[in-house]
Amino acid sequence: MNAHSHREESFFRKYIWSTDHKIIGLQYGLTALLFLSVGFFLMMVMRWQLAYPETPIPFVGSFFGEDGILLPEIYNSLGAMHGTIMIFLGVVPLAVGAFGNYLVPLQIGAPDMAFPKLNAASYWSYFIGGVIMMGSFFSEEGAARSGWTSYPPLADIEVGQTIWLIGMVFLITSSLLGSMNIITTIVQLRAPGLTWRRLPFFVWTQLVTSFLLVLAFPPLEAAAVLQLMDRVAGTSFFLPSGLVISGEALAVSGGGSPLLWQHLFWFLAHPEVYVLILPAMGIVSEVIANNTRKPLWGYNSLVFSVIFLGFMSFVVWAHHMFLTGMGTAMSSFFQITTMIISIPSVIILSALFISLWGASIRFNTPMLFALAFLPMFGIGGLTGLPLGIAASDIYLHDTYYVIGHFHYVVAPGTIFALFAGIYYWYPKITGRRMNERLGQLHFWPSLLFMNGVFMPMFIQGLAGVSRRLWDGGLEYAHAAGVLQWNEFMSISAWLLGISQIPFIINIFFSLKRGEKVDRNPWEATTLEWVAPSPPLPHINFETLPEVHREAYEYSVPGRNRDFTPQTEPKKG
Amino acid sequence: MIDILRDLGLPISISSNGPVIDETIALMHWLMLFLFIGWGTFFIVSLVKFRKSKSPQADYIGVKSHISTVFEVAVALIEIVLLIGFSFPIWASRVNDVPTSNEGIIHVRVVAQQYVWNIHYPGPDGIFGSTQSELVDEVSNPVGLDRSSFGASDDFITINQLHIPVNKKVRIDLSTKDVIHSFKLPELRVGQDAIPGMSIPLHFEATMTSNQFLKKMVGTPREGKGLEISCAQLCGLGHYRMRGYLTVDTEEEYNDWLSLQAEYLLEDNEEDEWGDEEDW
Amino acid sequence: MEIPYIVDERPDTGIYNAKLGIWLFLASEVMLFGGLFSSYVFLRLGAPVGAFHEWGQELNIPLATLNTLILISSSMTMVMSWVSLKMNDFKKFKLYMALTLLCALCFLVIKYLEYSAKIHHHIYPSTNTFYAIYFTLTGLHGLHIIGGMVVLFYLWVPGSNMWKIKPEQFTNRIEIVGLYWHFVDLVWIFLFPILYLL
Amino acid sequence: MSSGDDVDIQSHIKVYMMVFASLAVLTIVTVSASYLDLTSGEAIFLALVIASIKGSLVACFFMHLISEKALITWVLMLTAGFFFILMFLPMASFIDQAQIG
Ligand code: HEA
Ligand code: HEA
Ligand code: CUA
Ligand SMILES: [Cu+2]
Repeated sequence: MNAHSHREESFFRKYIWSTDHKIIGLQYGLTALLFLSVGFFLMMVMRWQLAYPETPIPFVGSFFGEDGILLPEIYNSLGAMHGTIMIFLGVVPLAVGAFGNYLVPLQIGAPDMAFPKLNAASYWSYFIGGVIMMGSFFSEEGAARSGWTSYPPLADIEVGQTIWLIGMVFLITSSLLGSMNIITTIVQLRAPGLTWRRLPFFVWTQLVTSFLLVLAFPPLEAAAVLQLMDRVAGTSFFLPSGLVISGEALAVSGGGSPLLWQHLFWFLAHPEVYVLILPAMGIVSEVIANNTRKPLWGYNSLVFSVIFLGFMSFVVWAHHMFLTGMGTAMSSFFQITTMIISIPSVIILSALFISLWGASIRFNTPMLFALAFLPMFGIGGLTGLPLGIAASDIYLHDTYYVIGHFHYVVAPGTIFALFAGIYYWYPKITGRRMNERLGQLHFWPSLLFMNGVFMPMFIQGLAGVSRRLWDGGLEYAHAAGVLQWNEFMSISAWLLGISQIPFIINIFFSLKRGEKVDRNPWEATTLEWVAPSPPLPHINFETLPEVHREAYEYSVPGRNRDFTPQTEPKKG
Repeated sequence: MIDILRDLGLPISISSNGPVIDETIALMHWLMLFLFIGWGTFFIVSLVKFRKSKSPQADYIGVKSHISTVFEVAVALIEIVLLIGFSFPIWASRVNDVPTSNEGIIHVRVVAQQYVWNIHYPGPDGIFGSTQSELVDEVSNPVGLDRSSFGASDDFITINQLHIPVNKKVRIDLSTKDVIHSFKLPELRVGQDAIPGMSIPLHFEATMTSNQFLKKMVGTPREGKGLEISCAQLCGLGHYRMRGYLTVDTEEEYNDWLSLQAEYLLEDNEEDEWGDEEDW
Repeated sequence: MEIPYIVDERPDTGIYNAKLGIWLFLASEVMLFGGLFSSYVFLRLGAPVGAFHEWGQELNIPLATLNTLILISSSMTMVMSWVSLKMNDFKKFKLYMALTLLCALCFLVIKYLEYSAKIHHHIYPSTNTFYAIYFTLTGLHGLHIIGGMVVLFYLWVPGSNMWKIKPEQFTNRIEIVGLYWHFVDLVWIFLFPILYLL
Repeated sequence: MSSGDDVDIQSHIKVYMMVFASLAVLTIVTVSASYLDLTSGEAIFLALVIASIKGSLVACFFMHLISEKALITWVLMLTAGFFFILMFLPMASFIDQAQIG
């Protein structure tokens, strides 16, 4: 594979069908950022309808209907696709595909991923899946409109779902290939001396995340195949007998169960939410360790907690299904596991907080985003608890409270962590630092408006407003007292969009004009900073690094510098 | 706490199972607040105290004590208390206390379908006639009631109009004709998904009539708008308008309403079964 | 810098990269078929008592038994082709690979006969939940066979040049594809009783 | 590749032969057993036991799991654990849900 690393490669070989993990990582990253913008764009359109129901959408209205008013069915499409795009095409590819690909080999001192061709295949499978998903908007039937959860029987009978399922199969394949590659890389290609206890925490989170993907995605693939059969071959895996749709008896054999889908779906989708959060935690830990200039507090308990978290995430899925008619045994079991799984999260967060004590904190942009992650994830995580307690979930299930809960963990949580990562590793990728002032201009408004969008959701949720309502609750009397928030949230969302402009400018501006830096601008200890910036094509390091110390030797007493790279040999 | 949550939007609860659920929600939020403020204070103090200009040299060890472990154990203990003390009993009562005999209770069937709630009352004999999906006719027979079956002759079906008497146990058997819906009475803290192919029982008891409720709402944005059934699960393009009306009557009002329905049935005038849209 | 441990084992884990890779892949396959098996259980429990047994009576047990034996044989020849490489006997390797492919082909032909008999009797996936899961499981398994055949064929003819240049890596490749092939056999070992016999 | 000497391999081949024979025999056994007059519970149990034996034979010998490195064993044990969760819980759910509906 690396035989041609010294040869000149054609443009196509170098940037398109590349097998270099760094190029693939960048491909993943750019595509995912693009999809994030698309997902966000859909949401900004939906927020117009929620704020000003049944008024024509400005600027882009003509895409969505003759008179520019968002129809309910289109609203449902946009909602389902917002969820799908954000999760499967945005955050997972960015967190695992981009960050995992780019950084894991560097952090473990490997020349490339274990299977470079598979790596490229994984990206292209993702790309095809993305194209199929996007294409569904322009197909005759339109995009899927049964929520990202695709509950049958609705999903079995609604238009657009077939394309969604086919797209999902590609995305699942991509994730499977990618995560097998990451696991193998971590296990097999660690540099000499890099023992498990010396592994940077980020690598640990990638390892656990990849295991989640390998083992949890296939049941969803199975479910997708079954739903595809229902739609294409007329089977009734998810359709019981005796359904009457719009006055017509549904002509199927029946005998299936809609709950089967829910079980298989959530068997994936709960581990999936930890796939969204664990890499984010990894990134945040790296940034915090570096900018507090001290080791992470409780490395062992952090590692133990992510492993335990990963393990437990397979046995909590039915907390999404409390209201499906569950008996006492099942509901008690899943409540207990849900409460158990919250403990390692608390431990991880605590360890990160405690790491701050006694530090010497540098408030640069990556650190700001990483610090903001902590309380924001805290809010999201804490509001998960009343949902995990079945008694309170009776009231809160499928209200905006749930929407608020998970947006706090994914948007100001994961997205902020990813921003932190981009600012932090940008110098490694380009050899230039991103602009601090623009970074601050990105951070502060983003923090403000994120809360502006999502905080009122808890209020609406407490009032009992259901999610996925086209008119934002106008129809319902119990929503009357909290409707005024809709406009507030929408305006916050649009301002949040505007706040991203400095970021986009920063990315392109710094490519040419950013301050030039050497290979270790943040004075960090882990291996990626030993490589040149950017790392050498295909081989990363000039010589194979050898590891002599733990990952975070910052401010060790008695040393003349406040950091000691992992490669520095121990004396005598 | 419950007052704070009320101010934030939580509606008053008007059912016998509401208070325990509210209590659980309140306790959960106490726990959350406690954790958030505790950690938040630590967080802010650390940020201020250990900024670079004030603390140029980091301390390699940092926190030595393991007080956080105590803290974590405390969180775990509180969670256990919440589970065993509140959630398990509430759930057990939800699942196991479903009234099995029709003595002294109101028993109705609710059949959801895309964008309406069909309410099936057993009539004076208290016996539901059997239903078949083949008999469904959207206009004249939305639930597919077999009029010739045992006990069916006095059954009546309303659309989107659920009437129940106050202070009386109500049992509802929830099912659906097409896709998944979710039957939610926000003020009564009742919620249950309607799953195709299943009939799921649920039970509750209202403690306040609609009229009393409306009086309480005077002066709030809710003024003049009564109780309702909302659909909490995406069920298609009309999900947002799948709203039913719940009326909690006094015993007399309820009986009057029942006899009115019986009269309608005698007149065999299907049109009149349709409730007046805006009438709560 | 080459990627390490493509051919040799890493000392502390004792395996080479592709070995871990294939096992992870098989782990995901276990979960894929696991999802379908658990759907089978779910549907079987949901069907009227005895209905699955009743519906399954239409299936042709002798043909399926034959197919089981064929697939077991192909596993045998597969492992023999790997052993042949280990003993540096390239000719025998070719022979055993050919036999493996032949077995796979027989399996598919019999599968085709079974399917067409069903369709002839107007039995489709939509007939009832048993046939739904029957066609899905055997269909997916069949796709795995076809996929395996493509790889086997590649290694049998065009890919076998590698033997001359990098014999060790080639032997590893055969071991890897063998693991996959045995797994497909293993899945069938479970499919056979639950679909045909119960 | 830790290739052993020829004698070693010869004995391997013998093992493979025996495994192959057992698999064939067990196939016949399981088919014949299905014609026995068993209750459905017994039949399911018997068929699954035989299938598990056959499966283990394939896994242990053809896939040489029996002499595989610890790492792989761990990965597979993890998978097996999740596989059983996957198999068990839809059933548990079914029983639980049947109780009330
Ligand atoms: C990254 C994603 C992510 C994460 C990490 C979580 C974490 C958790 N989630 Fe969430 N969840 C989702 C994403 C996520 N969730 C999504 C997407 C949905 C909706 C899906 C849909 O229906 O569409 C959902 C829905 C959902 C439900 C179903 C609700 C319903 O539909 O009725 C439940 C119920 O139990 C739940 C529970 C939990 C719990 C207990 C945690 C726990 O792991 C949380 C543990 C964390 C903590 C306990 C916080 C610890 C922090 C501190 C103690 C410090 C705090 C203080 C300061 C910072 C100052 N979640
Ligand atoms: C990872 C997951 C994720 C993320 C990040 C988001 C982000 C956001 N979401 Fe979303 N959302 C979901 C997952 C996510 N969401 C899911 C699963 C649902 C449920 C769907 C369903 O019901 O089925 C949902 C539903 C949902 C609803 C409810 C709709 C309804 O029920 O009717 C709302 C309402 O306001 C909403 C709003 C937002 C907003 C304002 C953001 C904002 O925070 C967006 C922030 C994003 C950005 C700031 C983009 C940053 C990108 C860039 C800056 C790109 C730069 C580009 C280049 C350099 C090229 N979301
Ligand atoms: Cu019915 Cu939503
Ligand atoms: Cu969950």
